Amino acid sequence: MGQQEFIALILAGGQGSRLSHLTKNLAKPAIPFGGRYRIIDFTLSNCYNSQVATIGILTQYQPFELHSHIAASRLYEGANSSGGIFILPPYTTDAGGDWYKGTADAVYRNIEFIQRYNPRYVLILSGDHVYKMDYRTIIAHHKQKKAEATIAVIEVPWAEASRFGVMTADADLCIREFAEKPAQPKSNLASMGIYVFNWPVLKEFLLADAQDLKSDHDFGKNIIPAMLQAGRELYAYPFQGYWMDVGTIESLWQANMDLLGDNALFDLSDPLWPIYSVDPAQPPHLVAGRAATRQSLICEGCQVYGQVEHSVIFPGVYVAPGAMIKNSVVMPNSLIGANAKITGCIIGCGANIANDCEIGADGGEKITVVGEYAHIAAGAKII
Amino acid sequence: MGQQEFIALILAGGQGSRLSHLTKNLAKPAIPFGGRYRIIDFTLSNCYNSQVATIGILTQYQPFELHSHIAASRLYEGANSSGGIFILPPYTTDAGGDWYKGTADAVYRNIEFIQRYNPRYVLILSGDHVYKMDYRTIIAHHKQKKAEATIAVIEVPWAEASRFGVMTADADLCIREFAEKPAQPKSNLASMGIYVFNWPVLKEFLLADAQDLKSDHDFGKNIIPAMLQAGRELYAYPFQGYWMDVGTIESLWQANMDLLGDNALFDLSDPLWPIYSVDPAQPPHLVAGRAATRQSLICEGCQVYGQVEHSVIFPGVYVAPGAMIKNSVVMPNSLIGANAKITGCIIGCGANIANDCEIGADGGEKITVVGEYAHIAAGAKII
Amino acid sequence: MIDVIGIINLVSNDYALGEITQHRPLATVPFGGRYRLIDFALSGMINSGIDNVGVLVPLKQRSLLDHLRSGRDWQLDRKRDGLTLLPPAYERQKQPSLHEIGNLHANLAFFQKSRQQWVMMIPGGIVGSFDFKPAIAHHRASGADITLLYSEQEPHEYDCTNHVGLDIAADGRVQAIYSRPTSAEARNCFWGAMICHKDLFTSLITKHYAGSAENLLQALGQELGNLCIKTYRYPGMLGRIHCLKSYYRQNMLLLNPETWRQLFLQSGPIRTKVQPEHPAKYAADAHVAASIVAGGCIIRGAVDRSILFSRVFIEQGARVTGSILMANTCVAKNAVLENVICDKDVKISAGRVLCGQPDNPLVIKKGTVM
Amino acid sequence: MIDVIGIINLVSNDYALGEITQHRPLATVPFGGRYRLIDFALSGMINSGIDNVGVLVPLKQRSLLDHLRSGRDWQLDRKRDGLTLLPPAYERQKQPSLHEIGNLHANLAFFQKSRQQWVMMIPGGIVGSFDFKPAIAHHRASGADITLLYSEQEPHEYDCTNHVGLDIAADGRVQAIYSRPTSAEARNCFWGAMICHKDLFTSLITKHYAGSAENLLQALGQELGNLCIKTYRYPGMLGRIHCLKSYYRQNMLLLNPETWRQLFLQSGPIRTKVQPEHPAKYAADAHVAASIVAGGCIIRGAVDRSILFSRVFIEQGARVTGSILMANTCVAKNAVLENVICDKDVKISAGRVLCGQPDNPLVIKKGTVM
Repeated sequence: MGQQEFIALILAGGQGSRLSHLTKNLAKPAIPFGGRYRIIDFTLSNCYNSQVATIGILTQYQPFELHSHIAASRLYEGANSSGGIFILPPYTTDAGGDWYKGTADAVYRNIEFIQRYNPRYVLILSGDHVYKMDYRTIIAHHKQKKAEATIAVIEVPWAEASRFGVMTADADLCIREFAEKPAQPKSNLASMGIYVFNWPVLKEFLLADAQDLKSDHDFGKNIIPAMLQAGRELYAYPFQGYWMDVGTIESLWQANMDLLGDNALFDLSDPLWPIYSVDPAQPPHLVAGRAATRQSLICEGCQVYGQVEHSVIFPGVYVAPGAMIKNSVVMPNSLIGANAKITGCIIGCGANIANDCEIGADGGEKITVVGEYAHIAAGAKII
Repeated sequence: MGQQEFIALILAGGQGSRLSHLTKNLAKPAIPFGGRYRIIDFTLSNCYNSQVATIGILTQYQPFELHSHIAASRLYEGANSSGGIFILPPYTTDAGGDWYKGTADAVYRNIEFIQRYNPRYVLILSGDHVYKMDYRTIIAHHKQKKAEATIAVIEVPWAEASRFGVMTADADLCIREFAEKPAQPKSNLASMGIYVFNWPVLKEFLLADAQDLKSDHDFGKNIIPAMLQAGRELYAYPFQGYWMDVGTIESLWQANMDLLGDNALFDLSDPLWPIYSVDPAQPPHLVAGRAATRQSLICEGCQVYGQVEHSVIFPGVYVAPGAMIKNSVVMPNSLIGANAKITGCIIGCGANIANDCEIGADGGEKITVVGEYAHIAAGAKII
Repeated sequence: MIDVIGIINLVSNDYALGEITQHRPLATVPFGGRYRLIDFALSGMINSGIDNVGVLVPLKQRSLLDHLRSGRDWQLDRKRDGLTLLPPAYERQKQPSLHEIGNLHANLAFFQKSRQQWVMMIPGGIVGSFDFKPAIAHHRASGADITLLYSEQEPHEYDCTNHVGLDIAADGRVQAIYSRPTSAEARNCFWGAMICHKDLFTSLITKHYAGSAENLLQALGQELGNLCIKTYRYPGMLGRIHCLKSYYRQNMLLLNPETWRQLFLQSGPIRTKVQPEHPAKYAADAHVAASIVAGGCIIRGAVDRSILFSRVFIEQGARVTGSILMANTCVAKNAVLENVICDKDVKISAGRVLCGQPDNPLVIKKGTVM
Repeated sequence: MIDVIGIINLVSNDYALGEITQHRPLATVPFGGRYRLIDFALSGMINSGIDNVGVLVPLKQRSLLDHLRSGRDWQLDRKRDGLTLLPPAYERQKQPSLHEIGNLHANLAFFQKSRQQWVMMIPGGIVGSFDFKPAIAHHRASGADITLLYSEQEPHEYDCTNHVGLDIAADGRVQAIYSRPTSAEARNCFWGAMICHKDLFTSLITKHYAGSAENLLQALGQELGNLCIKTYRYPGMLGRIHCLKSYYRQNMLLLNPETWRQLFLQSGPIRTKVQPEHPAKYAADAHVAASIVAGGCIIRGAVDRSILFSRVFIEQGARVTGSILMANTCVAKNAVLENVICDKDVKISAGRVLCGQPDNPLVIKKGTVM
């Protein structure tokens, strides 16, 4: 089998427990986002637009919708020795089976898959980040630096740096120190969870890590520190642009809001970097005579009779006359009843908000979440 | 989501440990068979030709090649609420994860998948049988008998009946007794491992079985006996025609041999019941001037310079001048060196048999197996 | 999966919609914000369980080949059956045949190869959410040789010339076919859909290919005495597009929420070629009412009673009323459009004012910059 | 994925292979046991990393549309780029243009929409295992406006009339193009493959569409003085099919194992339309030597120095020598075929004896029963 220069592995097995009921039946990368998308579409579209030929997607937690979505998106035609998308769930062998115990363990258990393509570099990605990146650039950077591993980093506000894996690098971007969620960060360069490794080097460290009974088998906590300690050549790749890890309700809501406005922080409409997804096969949406819609994204199949302001409305949503939706995210096929007021909310798929409900509050710090298929009785107030 | 009359679930997670090295890196349903096929192609083609709209495939053991093969065969276009092929590996939920503990447990853990299609009947199939069946016929039989469960049965020689699950049925085909591998069989009607269930009934028994700590969670051992004991309406569906469970080296070899001859027991060339697979994308094979090929199946990409008799030759095999292959199964991309003698063998994928080897013996009871990618040194004798 | 071959007949008046059909056949005229006319016929076939569909390809085929490709977007890309393009015959030094009989005759092999026994043929210029299963069941039960589908409707004055009327006896049998009916004769409107047995269909094609009939309609007229030709009244919503007025009117009907729901949500989905579009984006200054908006639009101005196809840009201060703007239309600042149809890729400059009449919309040609 | 638009030019002599090309273009002539001629050009594009491929559709298009469909079997069914069919223009009451310039002109939009900068055009009637990457690199390094690919070969006497010769100066520049070369002029055989920048390509098409050139070759001739047209010697195996003799000869060459390996195993795979076939089945009485056998064949008789396409049946006692049997040929008991080409679906009755000459094979028309 021929050698490929690099292949990508997308870590998509996480539960996303901080997203509460949104991930009860759904892996985090499968959460609907931005109207027409699921979160993993951004990483997958980055791969496609960067001409990554081979992608392995490591899944484990409630993968059904994720698998179905990837199959239906048909981003890559065919999957064979020359490339394509491969779903890699946990499996048993004649020695028994194990679940993926951590991000590094998930890759470790698919060493054979990687060997089939015998790549020079392996690109490790997350399935739950929203950003646009041409991965050819980080690979070029990795080659230019003659690195053994490259970590994409982004500048975050100093106040938030302690929430991330933080890098200290010299002027040449060579990484000197790495601290996972340090109390006293020495740098505000946060790891984006995007890594390039020379495959032989990564394999060596994965094999060693698998033997280490005390390891969490995690890239950030174990593999990167081990490589640093061994004196390997690790470089930072500074990324400019929008990047969001949608790991919490607040960040999920915020990332949706970042799509709005005339100078949106994150632009979905770049024709040179299309974001691919699954077409909902629904008609263009209808805005009725008395409706008012401003500063919003509205998708196919919606019927808008009420008012929508600064919100993201997913496909097939019905907004009844007199309803008012503001600063909210309304997921597919929800029904917002007459005169209902929805403010600062995330409304899950297929939720049914009856007439005259009042949900959420403006300016509150907390986002109100209505779970998928929930029915909220007429006149209810949830704040 | 609309109701479908029935959906099919294919059990494809078994290890097939009696197939020795052939299933070291491969699930049993993914074993190459009959030249151009994998074993699961027969069940999948039966589904397609019977117009089964929705198929779930339950995988667990070494599924990579199986998943890749199913994706590459593209038998169904799209997979969505109106149907398609869905791969259902084990997964974790917020309550943790479990491997499939038995055939019934595998279905139990996918109750939610089945509920999405809300079918009247569920068809349970095996991924490792070779046969042709129009599943619409067994469904029609099930409906006509007003059965709660129907089991396809085939008459086997009395001497072999004790190897099977054996049914005693009355004249109306109503099942009175079922014995799994009985020492003293009362009948020679063997279960083919093909079941039709009314979905609400099956669900009830799956839920009860899941609570039973002593159960093996197996359809034949647990679910069927429990239903009989509960006095449910179980009927037999007698199948006429070729059927083979390729669970052992001998049966795998025999089933390949059954494809040969002018009146082959199993006919691959029926235009009304095509067997679909993945095209090897290889040229028509070349038979050289001095070659001799008789009573054999030969596939694309082969180069035959030697002699092939009563054998099945898979794609991309090279048979050097003077080589002699007889009563054998030669899997893809193997190389048979000059003057080698291969008799009564199964040669695994990509094996390299050097010149002048002598492998296997005629008329022996044992089939000689050469594992995939094995290299046999020149002049070796293995009998 | 029913035992029927579906045929979509795209032979039609080449210039029915004037400039809109100058470079494309009627079949690929954009409609309803994201569709091409043929999507309704194709989706109707699939939603009726017909999955062996042949499309009689017209001579102007570039946009059609581009739109249909493998049929995948209609789930017609299959191992067996699926979509088959039936191009016109080509004989050296001869004009390719311009009517459907010649085209069908060139493609008889398709019928012979098909496993299905029945043929259902429909035209390509119809809008509706079709379910043909009752019509097919009716045909098979009726014992008729051929069943013609018709709608009862009061024709608009401009409809009559594009109308075929049927005179139907009490027993349902067709007594006369009026190809240029008076308004009394036009009441039972035959809209080009028919059902018959495959063997009869192919023998009729073979017979009339050698005969004098200029098209299938004439051939049916000639057979009225020989065959039992009956009818089925199609009860559903049916929009026929055959001229600019009917095109504009059928589009505008969709702005009625009831009609929008009937067409799009009642039966199966209407499928079309899929392209990646971002969700429609409404700016702070957007003011949109009684309109249909497709994916990829960015709206900063005012839009009223209009249909916006994919990737339409409306700049600040622009006002669009009673208009149909096809894909990639850009309306710059403060421009005003009233009762205008912009074909694809039209750019309207800042401040420009363009007005048509509701019964005579102004058509701006594809790619125009003005 | 390289920065090149691939164009496969299927404009060719309609009746090059007599009856074999009566109802199909040269592009879909069956070749080598399971292929159509266009498969070699298409696979060459893909194996060279060109994945935005336009096919200039000839007027006889039924078999081509059926063969190519979505381009999926060549992995050209993609979200971006992939396969695009470029049909001839259609203008009312006018014969569609029969040469490639008109066809290309009608499809200029394809070039404008494409992201790639370069154009590589190749013909459809060539057999080989192509890798065009070195030729493209050579063009980009050479600074030439246009690069023509040629092969050095001793033409067979029957080749000359279908040959274009190039007179090449020492600096690689083309000095003359001979469209009916003498055998000395024919040594540098230009086989219709060329590379240039997209902008130059489209401007040449626009210019010569309005000009006097009857085809692209004439246009190139007219440009010899204006542009720097250079050459690249294509080093690989190249079979040109332009008449029955070359067709038969190129097929028979494959029976040489060395040629078979060169064509099929050396570079990337040759892809074609995929159909489910069972493995070829050899009966107890089969006697096959020096032959190529495709899937779906069932052989009970004797086959020597022949090419059997899919689903050929050879009954007991039949003898087939030096023949090409296309898909679904049935040869009944004791029939004898020598130097025969059977087109698809031919049935040869029991005992029938048919002989052609190696330099003049007998062609049996598609569907014949004899």
